[in-house]
Amino acid sequence: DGLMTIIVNDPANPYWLTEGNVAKETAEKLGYTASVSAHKGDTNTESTLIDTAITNKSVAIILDPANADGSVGAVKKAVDAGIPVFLVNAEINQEGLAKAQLVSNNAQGAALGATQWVESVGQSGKYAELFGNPADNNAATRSNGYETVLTQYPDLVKAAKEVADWDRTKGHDKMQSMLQANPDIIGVISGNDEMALGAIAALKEAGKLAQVKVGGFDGSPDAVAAIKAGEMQYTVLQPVAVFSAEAVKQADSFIKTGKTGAATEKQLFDCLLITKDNVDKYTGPFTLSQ
Amino acid sequence: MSVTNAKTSQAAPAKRSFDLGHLLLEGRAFFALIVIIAVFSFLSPYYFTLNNFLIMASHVAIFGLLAIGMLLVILNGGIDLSVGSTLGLCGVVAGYLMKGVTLNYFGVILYPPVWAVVVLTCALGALIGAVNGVLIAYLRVPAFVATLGVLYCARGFALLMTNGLTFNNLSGRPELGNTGFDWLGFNRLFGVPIGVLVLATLAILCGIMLSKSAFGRWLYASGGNERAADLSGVPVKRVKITVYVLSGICAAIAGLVLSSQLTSAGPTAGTTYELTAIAAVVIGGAALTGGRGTIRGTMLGAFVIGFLSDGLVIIGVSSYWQTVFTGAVIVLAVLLNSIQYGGRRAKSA
Amino acid sequence: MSVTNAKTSQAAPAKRSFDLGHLLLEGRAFFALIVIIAVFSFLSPYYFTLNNFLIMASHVAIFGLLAIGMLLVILNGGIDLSVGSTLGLCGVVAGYLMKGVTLNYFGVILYPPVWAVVVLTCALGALIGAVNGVLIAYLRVPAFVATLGVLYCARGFALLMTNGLTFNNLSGRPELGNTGFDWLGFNRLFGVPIGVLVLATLAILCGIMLSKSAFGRWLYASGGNERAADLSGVPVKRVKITVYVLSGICAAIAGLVLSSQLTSAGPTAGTTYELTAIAAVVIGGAALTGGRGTIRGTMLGAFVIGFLSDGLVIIGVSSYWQTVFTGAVIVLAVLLNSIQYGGRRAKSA
Amino acid sequence: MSATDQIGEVVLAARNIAKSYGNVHALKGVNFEVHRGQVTTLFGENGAGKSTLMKILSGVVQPTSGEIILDGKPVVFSSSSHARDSGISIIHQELSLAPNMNVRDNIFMGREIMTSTGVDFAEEERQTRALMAELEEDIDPLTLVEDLRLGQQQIVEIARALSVNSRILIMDEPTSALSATEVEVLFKVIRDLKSKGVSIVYISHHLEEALQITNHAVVLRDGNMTAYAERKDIDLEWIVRNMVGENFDLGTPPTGHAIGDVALSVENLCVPDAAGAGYNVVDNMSLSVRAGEVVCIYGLMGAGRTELLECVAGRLPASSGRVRLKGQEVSGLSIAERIDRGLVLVPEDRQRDGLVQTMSVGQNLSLASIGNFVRGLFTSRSAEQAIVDEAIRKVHIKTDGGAAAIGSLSGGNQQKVVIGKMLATNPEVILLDEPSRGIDIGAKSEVFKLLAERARSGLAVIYSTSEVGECLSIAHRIIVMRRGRISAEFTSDVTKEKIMAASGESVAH
Ligand SMILES: Nc1ncnc2c1ncn2[C@@H]1O[C@H](COP(=O)(O)OP(=O)(O)OP(=O)(O)O)[C@@H](O)[C@H]1O
Ligand SMILES: Nc1ncnc2c1ncn2[C@@H]1O[C@H](COP(=O)(O)OP(=O)(O)OP(=O)(O)O)[C@@H](O)[C@H]1O
Ligand SMILES: [Mg+2]
Ligand SMILES: [Mg+2]
Repeated sequence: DGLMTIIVNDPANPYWLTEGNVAKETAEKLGYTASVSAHKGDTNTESTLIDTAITNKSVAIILDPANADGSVGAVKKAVDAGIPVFLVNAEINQEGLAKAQLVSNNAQGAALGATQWVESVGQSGKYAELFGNPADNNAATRSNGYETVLTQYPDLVKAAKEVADWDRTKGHDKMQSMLQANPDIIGVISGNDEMALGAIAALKEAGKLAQVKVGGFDGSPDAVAAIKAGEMQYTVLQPVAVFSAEAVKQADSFIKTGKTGAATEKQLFDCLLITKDNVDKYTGPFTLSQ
Repeated sequence: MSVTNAKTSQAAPAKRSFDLGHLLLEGRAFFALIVIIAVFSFLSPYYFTLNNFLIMASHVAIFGLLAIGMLLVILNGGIDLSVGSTLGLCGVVAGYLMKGVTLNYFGVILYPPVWAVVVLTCALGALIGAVNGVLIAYLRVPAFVATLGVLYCARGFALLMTNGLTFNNLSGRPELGNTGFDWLGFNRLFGVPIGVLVLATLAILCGIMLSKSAFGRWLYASGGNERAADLSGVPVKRVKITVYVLSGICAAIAGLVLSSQLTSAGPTAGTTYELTAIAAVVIGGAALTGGRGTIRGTMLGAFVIGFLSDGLVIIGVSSYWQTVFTGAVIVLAVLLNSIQYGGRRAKSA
Repeated sequence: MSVTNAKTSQAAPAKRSFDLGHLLLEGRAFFALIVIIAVFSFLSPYYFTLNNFLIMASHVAIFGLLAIGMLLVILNGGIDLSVGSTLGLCGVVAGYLMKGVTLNYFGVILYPPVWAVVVLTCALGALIGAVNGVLIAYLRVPAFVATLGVLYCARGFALLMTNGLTFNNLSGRPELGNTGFDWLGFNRLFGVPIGVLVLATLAILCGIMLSKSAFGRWLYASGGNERAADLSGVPVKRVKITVYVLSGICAAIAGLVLSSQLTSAGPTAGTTYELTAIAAVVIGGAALTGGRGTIRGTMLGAFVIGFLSDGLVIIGVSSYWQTVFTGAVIVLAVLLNSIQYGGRRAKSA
Repeated sequence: MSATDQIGEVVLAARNIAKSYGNVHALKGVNFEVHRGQVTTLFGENGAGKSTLMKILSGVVQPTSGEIILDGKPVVFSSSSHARDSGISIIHQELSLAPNMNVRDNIFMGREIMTSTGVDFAEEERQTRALMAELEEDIDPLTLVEDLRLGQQQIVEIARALSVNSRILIMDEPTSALSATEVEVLFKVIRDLKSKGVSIVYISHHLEEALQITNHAVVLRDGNMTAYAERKDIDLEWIVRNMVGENFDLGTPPTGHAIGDVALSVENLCVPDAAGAGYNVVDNMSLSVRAGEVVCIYGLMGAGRTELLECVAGRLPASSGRVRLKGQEVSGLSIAERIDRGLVLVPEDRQRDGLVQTMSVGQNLSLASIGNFVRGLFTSRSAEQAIVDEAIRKVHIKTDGGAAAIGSLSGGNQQKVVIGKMLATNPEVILLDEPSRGIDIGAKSEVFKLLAERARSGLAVIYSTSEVGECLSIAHRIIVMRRGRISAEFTSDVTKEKIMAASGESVAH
């Protein structure tokens, strides 16, 4: 009964693909029709999609906002049209608009990852960081999280930091260039799995994968395969499958009862660590069975 | 290579082909639009509603504004790849101005009123256009390359200005006297979104300019045969620069409308919009070789693209298929177009 | 409009301008490259090392391969915006094939050996190129629009095929007899990455084709004056289609090299690479109007872009400034270029 | 010339050839024969269908109906290379060369000499040199075609056709850009070919020149063959009568009006070579024209007439000297400003410099005088219409009206549009660069009549020409240019021989 519009970032990335798919399945299970569309990071497209959702008389919108600042207007528009909006995966910089903001705890995840990274790599040496798209708040959040942990080890020196826009090819090319200036690094810490996988390909090619350890973030199937193969040390699983299902459930509850059932608007979902040890519990894309 | 020369001596007799061509041309884009509206109205109960048309029109406004500028450039035989970046940069600058300009030296923060922001932003768009124009008209850099370079530079500056971040909450504050920015994007006059009205006004102004003013005549003439226009006393370089300046201004206005619609301005706004604008112009029957094309056609082209993509979203087609359909529609529409001009330019292409 | 004809009556006496032009042309891109290498070697101790040059060359390989195909198309007076998408689609198809083709009807999974994957992928590239070619040569769609449409369609199909996912781990398995895919991207022959060798081989082959073969003459002729070439019995349509097919194959090879470098194939690979390829060709001295340009120049252009952007990374310039510099270099290089041809085509542009 | 040749056997014949483009019937059932070892000349006004017929004979276009008979057997040529392989080659009316390639590559375009390792450039170059020697031209095979003068390009075009060694050679206006000396060489080559049994079809608007070489004359009119005769039976008058139905002459200098003050004066004008080769194409020229006076500038190819006129009109920059219009200095003004002050140029190449193909006849006619019908911010439709109608009437343009597409007009009428466009600005001085190039004798005489008429009402006219005959028509004064300088100045009672001698041309007959 009713259409639930799900707007994700870019289904050309398995992370957002899972986000959309899980939300859609959950919505259909609950008896809604669901349509998934993608704004690909463009706030204008996002705004267009929100308009369409309004036109389509959606009962709720599940939105992965394109931009913490830039998406506020679009959300406001939906809210003004009387459609409850549930944000997943990323926040907007204004509270009280969306009914709920369900995001993974990036800071916690980053700390988790960095701690594991130190364990895998060691406490001294030079390392490099791959930074996500600066327009995305998560890039900074994760980087700061890494920073907080890693600066506790004075012998770890950040030799280079490059923006690779969450992209695998860019991760690969920038890694190769960084290796030129810093051939003696011992580890790479990456803002997401795609960039990490690019770095791994570059290191493999340079024959340096044995001495340079790489850690990722997201928990994508590719990264999990790389962990299985021993190429990546760990990845931080964002519980995207969990919170996107949860967002739909809260939307359902809100439609039926007027309450989301959650205590606060902002809800943080803790990230989980995937390493060699627990990689077998990874049962589906972005799901780790406990 | 060349379009003109002796081929013409073999062209078909006047009147007939002229009128028929026009009919086909207008008919074609119009026909496509009707088909699109009919199909989607059939597929979704929400498509064929006044409100949806207004919403869709306000989406079209952004591309439509870019397409108007692009049409002028294409009529002149050029191309402007920088419009998307200009849109982004102008949006960001507008955002920056709305947020207040800190003059360190004087220790004050200036909050320019909205009209000043609009004027300054348009001036910036004009400046970027002038850079394009000078590169192309005086330094003889091919339009494709000059505007490609400016595309990168403008985008880079937008990113540098904001450090990749987005300016938010541009509605201004009453106590600073700079409210009203979101009026452009949010309000409606007589029930029509302001963005759509801006588009309509600009389209009508440009239409009149093209068909009535001396400048319009110069534009068509120098697009059709620059050398002949030059020898007939048309100031071809001035026309060329003006055209890029106007395109820059259109992009700036599009940037203003977009950022006021979103009440935020991001540095990556407008990426690849140039391609959509070009597609709209070409679907609308303009020839990339210059000298042929109308505002009416371009507007139809923009509406075809906009109504198609919104329709696909409304009926819930996957975004992958949307990409495929967009490509197919561009090729199909232009296929018809080249059948139209085909006879005339059989061998030249 | 036209390039040819009576302008010539004012051109300089033969020999002199020919040699001077060539010198300037080659000198220019070469000069830019030397400056880039010198500046970055000065700024970073790691830049001027053999290994770094090899790594940078392997980055250049991807763009360079696209640029070779693009050069052929541009020599013919066309443009191919679809190369980036073709690269993406071909990479994905290669990945799909490496992962094994399930034939449901027979209930078997086929694991084609690497050579078969390479051949099939190139065939796909050729097919996409042929679609472009037929649209342009026979259906007379302007090259810009036809390849723009194909750009969208190819990208859409790549996304549909993979459902947005990336094919990973393409190294194959010994027991299936399909190992060796990563050889292309990972191994080195005589210390040189295979990708670079592939680029060098293709560049040399194309260079010979352009300068020695009848096809090369036909290409220059039909790019310089299509009607004249047609009247002289040059099969212009066949040349045109072949050129797009070759461009498609180059893109497919680039897709293979890229996905073997990454040992994975994603559907969005290659987005906007077409612009870089065009920039390389133009910096290398080719004219977008067709008929002028060399492989040597194009390779220099590709190296200028590649060495510049890698250098900026190595000395740690922010990615925003990288964008600005890229734009500036494109415009500057082509400014020199248009000064070169300027005298000849002053008024025509 | 030798009118005594026997009628050779027919090697190629067109039977009942018709060709229509849409509802334009370019050819309406033409019979045409080519005789072995002889020259057949095709006469006809613009648009009579000459080129179309030749294109059909050489396989470039296919006839709508009718057949081609080669050596007594019907053939169908599917393409120009097919016809070439059957021994028929053609020099096209419009240059068809690739400007970006060198002379050698242009000559062998589409039929490269191959060895196992690729194109045999050495052999091609050798043959090219041989051809150039035969044509007595000093053109290096490795020169880019765009660096050649128009006439040299035409030589390359001719060389290409000769290089095929075909049995039948079609020449569609091969001499339109050649000087008399070069024409002489070409005629020598043609006689040579004839003696080798090559059959030649020749088309030219230079009637006297063509009469020198031809054995047979065929006249086309409106897509029909209207006359055929052998050389011994024809003269100039016969051709003109059959071509246009009456005898045309180019008129006489207008008299009976007062010649006014000096309208334009050029003083010590120098125009440097565009490519910076160091010499002046126009070298210290001075001349003046009075209101109501008609001045003709005669010269050979490369004499610098085009540069002189383009410089006076503001198209080319001068390195020194002045141009005064009614005593007022105009150097430094833009083209537009000069037009405003009454100084206009009708360019040499109407397709490239004169017409905007994408615009209608009316829009082309009014292009240079937009200022005259702008009312306030906008153009006035009725004012424009008035200007257009007047121009069409005064210049006698044959058209359906201002809205017709420019491409629908015949060459002569297109030329009149360019002239009409400039006259519509009400100029004081009009410069015309070869106003008669490529138009038929009927159109030519109309153009000259028009100019004479305008001169009578006070317009100062300067026109350039490459045909001596045209100097002796309406000009009060004839200025001969040679290498950028004035080599002689005559009044209208001079003889052709004197003019040609002053231009540096060898007087051949
Ligand atoms: N491709 C074409 N399409 C339409 N009409 C054509 C075409 N080619 C020729 N014509 C028409 O056919 C007629 C004959 O043209 P053609 O070129 O044969 O004349 P011509 O006798 O060679 O004239 P000129 O002396 O100017 O060269 C003209 O009316 C021309 O407009
Ligand atoms: N003194 C000279 N020495 C060598 N070349 C010359 C000289 N004077 C002129 N030229 C060449 O002649 C060319 C001028 O030819 P152009 O065709 O413009 O002259 P023109 O008199 O207008 O002839 P036409 O109108 O018959 O073509 C220039 O390109 C120049 O290279
Ligand atoms: Mg002809
Ligand atoms: Mg001349």
